[in-house]
Amino acid sequence: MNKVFSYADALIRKPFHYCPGCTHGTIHRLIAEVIDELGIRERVVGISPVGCAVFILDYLRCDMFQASHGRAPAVATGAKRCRPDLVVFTYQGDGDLAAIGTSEIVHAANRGERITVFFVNNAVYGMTGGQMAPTSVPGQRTTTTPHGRNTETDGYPVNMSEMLAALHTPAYIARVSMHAPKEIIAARHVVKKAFEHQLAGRCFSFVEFLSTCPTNWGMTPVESLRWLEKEMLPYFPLGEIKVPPADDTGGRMP
Amino acid sequence: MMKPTTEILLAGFGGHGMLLSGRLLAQAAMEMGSQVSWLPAYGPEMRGGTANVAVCIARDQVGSPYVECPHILVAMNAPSFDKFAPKVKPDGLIVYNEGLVPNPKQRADCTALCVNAQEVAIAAGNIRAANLVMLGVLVGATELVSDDAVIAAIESEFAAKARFIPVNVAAYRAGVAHGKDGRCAQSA
Amino acid sequence: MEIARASNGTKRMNLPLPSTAQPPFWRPVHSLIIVVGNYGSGKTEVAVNLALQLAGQGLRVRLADLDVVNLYFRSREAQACLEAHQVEVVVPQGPMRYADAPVILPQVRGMIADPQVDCAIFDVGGNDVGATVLSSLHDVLAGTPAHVLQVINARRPFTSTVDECLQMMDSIEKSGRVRVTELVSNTHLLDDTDVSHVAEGVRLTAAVAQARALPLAFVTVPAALSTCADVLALPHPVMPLTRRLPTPWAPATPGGQ
Amino acid sequence: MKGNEAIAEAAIRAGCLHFFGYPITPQSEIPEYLSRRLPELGGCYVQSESEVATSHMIYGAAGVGTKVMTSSSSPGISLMAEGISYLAGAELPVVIVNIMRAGPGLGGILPAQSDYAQTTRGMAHGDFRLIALAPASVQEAVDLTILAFDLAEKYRTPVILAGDGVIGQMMEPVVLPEATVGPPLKADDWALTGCVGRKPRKVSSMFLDPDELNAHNFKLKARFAEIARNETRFEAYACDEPLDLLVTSFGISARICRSAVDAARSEGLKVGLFRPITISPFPMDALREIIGRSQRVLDVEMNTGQMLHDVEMAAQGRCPIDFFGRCGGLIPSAEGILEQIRASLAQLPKGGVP
Repeated sequence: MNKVFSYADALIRKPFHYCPGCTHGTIHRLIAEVIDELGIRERVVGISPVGCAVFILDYLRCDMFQASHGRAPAVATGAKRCRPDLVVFTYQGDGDLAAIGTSEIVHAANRGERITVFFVNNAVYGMTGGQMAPTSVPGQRTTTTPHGRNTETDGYPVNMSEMLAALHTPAYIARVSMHAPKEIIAARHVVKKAFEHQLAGRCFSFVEFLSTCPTNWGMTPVESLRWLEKEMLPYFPLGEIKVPPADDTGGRMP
Repeated sequence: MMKPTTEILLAGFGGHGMLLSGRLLAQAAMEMGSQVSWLPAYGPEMRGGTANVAVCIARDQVGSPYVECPHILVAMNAPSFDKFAPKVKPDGLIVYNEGLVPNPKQRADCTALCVNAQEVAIAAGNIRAANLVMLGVLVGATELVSDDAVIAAIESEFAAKARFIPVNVAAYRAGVAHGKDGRCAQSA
Repeated sequence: MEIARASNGTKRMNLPLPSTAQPPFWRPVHSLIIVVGNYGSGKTEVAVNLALQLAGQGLRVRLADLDVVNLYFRSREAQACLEAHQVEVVVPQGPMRYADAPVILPQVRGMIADPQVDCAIFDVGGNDVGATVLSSLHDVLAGTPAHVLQVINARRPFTSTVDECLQMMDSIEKSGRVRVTELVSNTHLLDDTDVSHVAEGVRLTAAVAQARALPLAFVTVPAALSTCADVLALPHPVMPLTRRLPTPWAPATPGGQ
Repeated sequence: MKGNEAIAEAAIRAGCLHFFGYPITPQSEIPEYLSRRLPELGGCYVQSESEVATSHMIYGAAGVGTKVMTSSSSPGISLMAEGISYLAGAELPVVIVNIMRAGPGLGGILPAQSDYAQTTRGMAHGDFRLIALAPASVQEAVDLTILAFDLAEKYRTPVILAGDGVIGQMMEPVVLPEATVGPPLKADDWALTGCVGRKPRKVSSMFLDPDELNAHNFKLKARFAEIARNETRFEAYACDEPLDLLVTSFGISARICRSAVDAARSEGLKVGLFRPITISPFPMDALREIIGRSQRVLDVEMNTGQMLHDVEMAAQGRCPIDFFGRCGGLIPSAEGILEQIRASLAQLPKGGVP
């Protein structure tokens, strides 16, 4: 009989607490599968954020930090600088990375820290109850934008990937989406590339996942995937935004 | 006889090099086996404002490194003289630069020595060595430390810029000569 | 067994007994009861007391804590009491129980049409914000008949007039994609409640009910007042209410554990 | 050596090869010195984007089992409060140097002892206390820096070295320990080093279950009580005999008090000096014993009276306590303190010790 599904070894076998239709669980699994594929589980140190995904440290079978809100890139800097042999990644949401932690992410990227950042953008503050995120789209209704995000007073969604790509140092920046199986398969390739750049000693790799929050969006799982596709993609174009030049062999660090 | 702790205040404009003079003095005293402390009044006036440094030299432990009323004042310019001369302890010593302190208000209960530090420094080869002239006058007059110890400190300080050693040593020696013969003494 | 139907909205209960042994007062016609209302209206106390009442009637009751908005005073805090009375409680377990995260368990969807359950009660968070979570369940809720009870406490801000209560109803219905089917009068001032507060609440709730042509399902009354003559004279079903989420400084409620 | 440089070199001698920091007067010589030395030694120096980030960089560094230090001055330490709380909660050994300046707010850059209360009462949100060491000379700054690393490792806690602008800027001769770099941090049983052949670990301050967090906080409290039993340090100078006046002071102001006490004793006055070296945990019992045989106490600080509360706790109302403080960057002079000593003694009832 063909085996069609198995747990990733790097994933602890327990049910996710995430709401039905939330894509955190899928993203966890992609990361775990790639960790297995690259055979790096025993070298990985992950850093969980504040937010719903803080519990990633209960789901991955590797050494994990819990970090303060927005500071994961600083924690990663400390860990990687002191132990360059470790494979260090952070897992951060939009409030964490694109609001309170903008300073840390920009400077970690600019210093070229040899870390990998997974940025989960679901355009809303999930944990605190559905308030506006820096990445909420214009017109999006949240508990703090009851009449929809007003670009006059709240500005436009922050395009973190494009912002970071404007810096000279980062090696790899890509945006993927979780709204369709095809996109999820593409995301898995990108996760793998991001880790491979770190393993090659290249500076700073970054993957932005467009994700859902059915509970706070007030949508069924299927509706939320459609909403992501229809409302978020126009503001957050998918693809590899920055890749290392062809002659960059990296390798300044093991 | 040397007091248990000798408190010296060296003051001037930032850039005059009084902090350096103090460091050379402390270094020389330390090498000669004394306990020393060197405490700069640091601040935004690092360049151009008033800068002063307290040096304490003791046989045993230095107590407070902070000097309010020094035994000895070395004043490079008028603001420094005006600010600190009234605080010098009775029977203290005030060394001042007559080139930049045109109208000194003398203390009746202190010894004063003056020198035109810039002129002496120019004669020694570089006007910027005026701080070494002042240090020389102090050491020449008090013999707090030996010339050898000061010159060793100068050589160590300028080890990376050895070409500056001769002019600094020359300026220092010129200062010592002034200090020793006390020609400029204006004791009241 | 005499049963008062909520839908007639007028049948008066006979309540001569001590509060711990109240006779059954209300049997739902649908197996799903959704409790909504504004912040602090007393949804959770109503949901918990209702669950205990129905379980006392021999029904198999399961209560889900869907309050993802406010970490404090959630029905999960009455879990031990509920379970002691054979009410199943669906809340995250372990440390997640205390997490400030909007955790909607997959079991919540599962319990909506579970034949093992006579009565599924959803304790929803406050206002339209709390009701948003119902919208994420819209695919399963849309085809399921349910009692949607709006709890009204006339002594709370934003629900002290008929218009405010109607606005609250509209916003909850919009964000949750549900229709309120019945009203519950739950006006109280905690331990300072007296009969006049109950009467004030009934007047308001009845007026709201009239404005939308909805039935008033029942009136809650602090257990200690439930045998007062004025209460007995109310033309509505009465649910004696014992606080199951006591404030930390209150002495332990008898039967609370 | 200059105090700041001496602290930096002492850290290297203690085995600290990793430093994360942000410049601020009057401690900038520490990052400047280490940015030159650490890369030579195979370690790292990282200039962070802010003190907030710094405090989390050392969290990451200590979490992977590295001896690590940062330094700052008062406003920067406030920015580190967030990370310090996480470090305490996750029980990570780090050394944090605070070369205090005058506050509040931007205040001034001159020396002060303005952060005693902040330093000794936990420093940040949550429920914890830290070890804090207050040197009174450059030599002691060296010795206490090395001790700080030992204590941090032994008790798995952040340790604060609480100096001030004078200590940082002053130059004094120092004897440094052997030029050998100290041993690496012993962290085999908790650090995140990659889970080779063992179960994965977590470094976290998250305890959602109230019972667990309750137990965790009381565990930290018990550890601090153990530290108080084993590690409390103080200097009692000229305190052997019954005293007419006991002067209490810490850090550099205690050093100045010592000169004043010497001067007073040379006049035949019965005056002693008590100086806590661990300002946290505070040497409460030792001070209480000496106050028990003193007529009066004079507390001297470079603030408006912060350690004063600990001195009052030690005294338990047994004798009057005077306070003499200068702040804003002013330094009390030995002459000024001597005057205060005379004034305090003048308050004593005639006839001396009853």
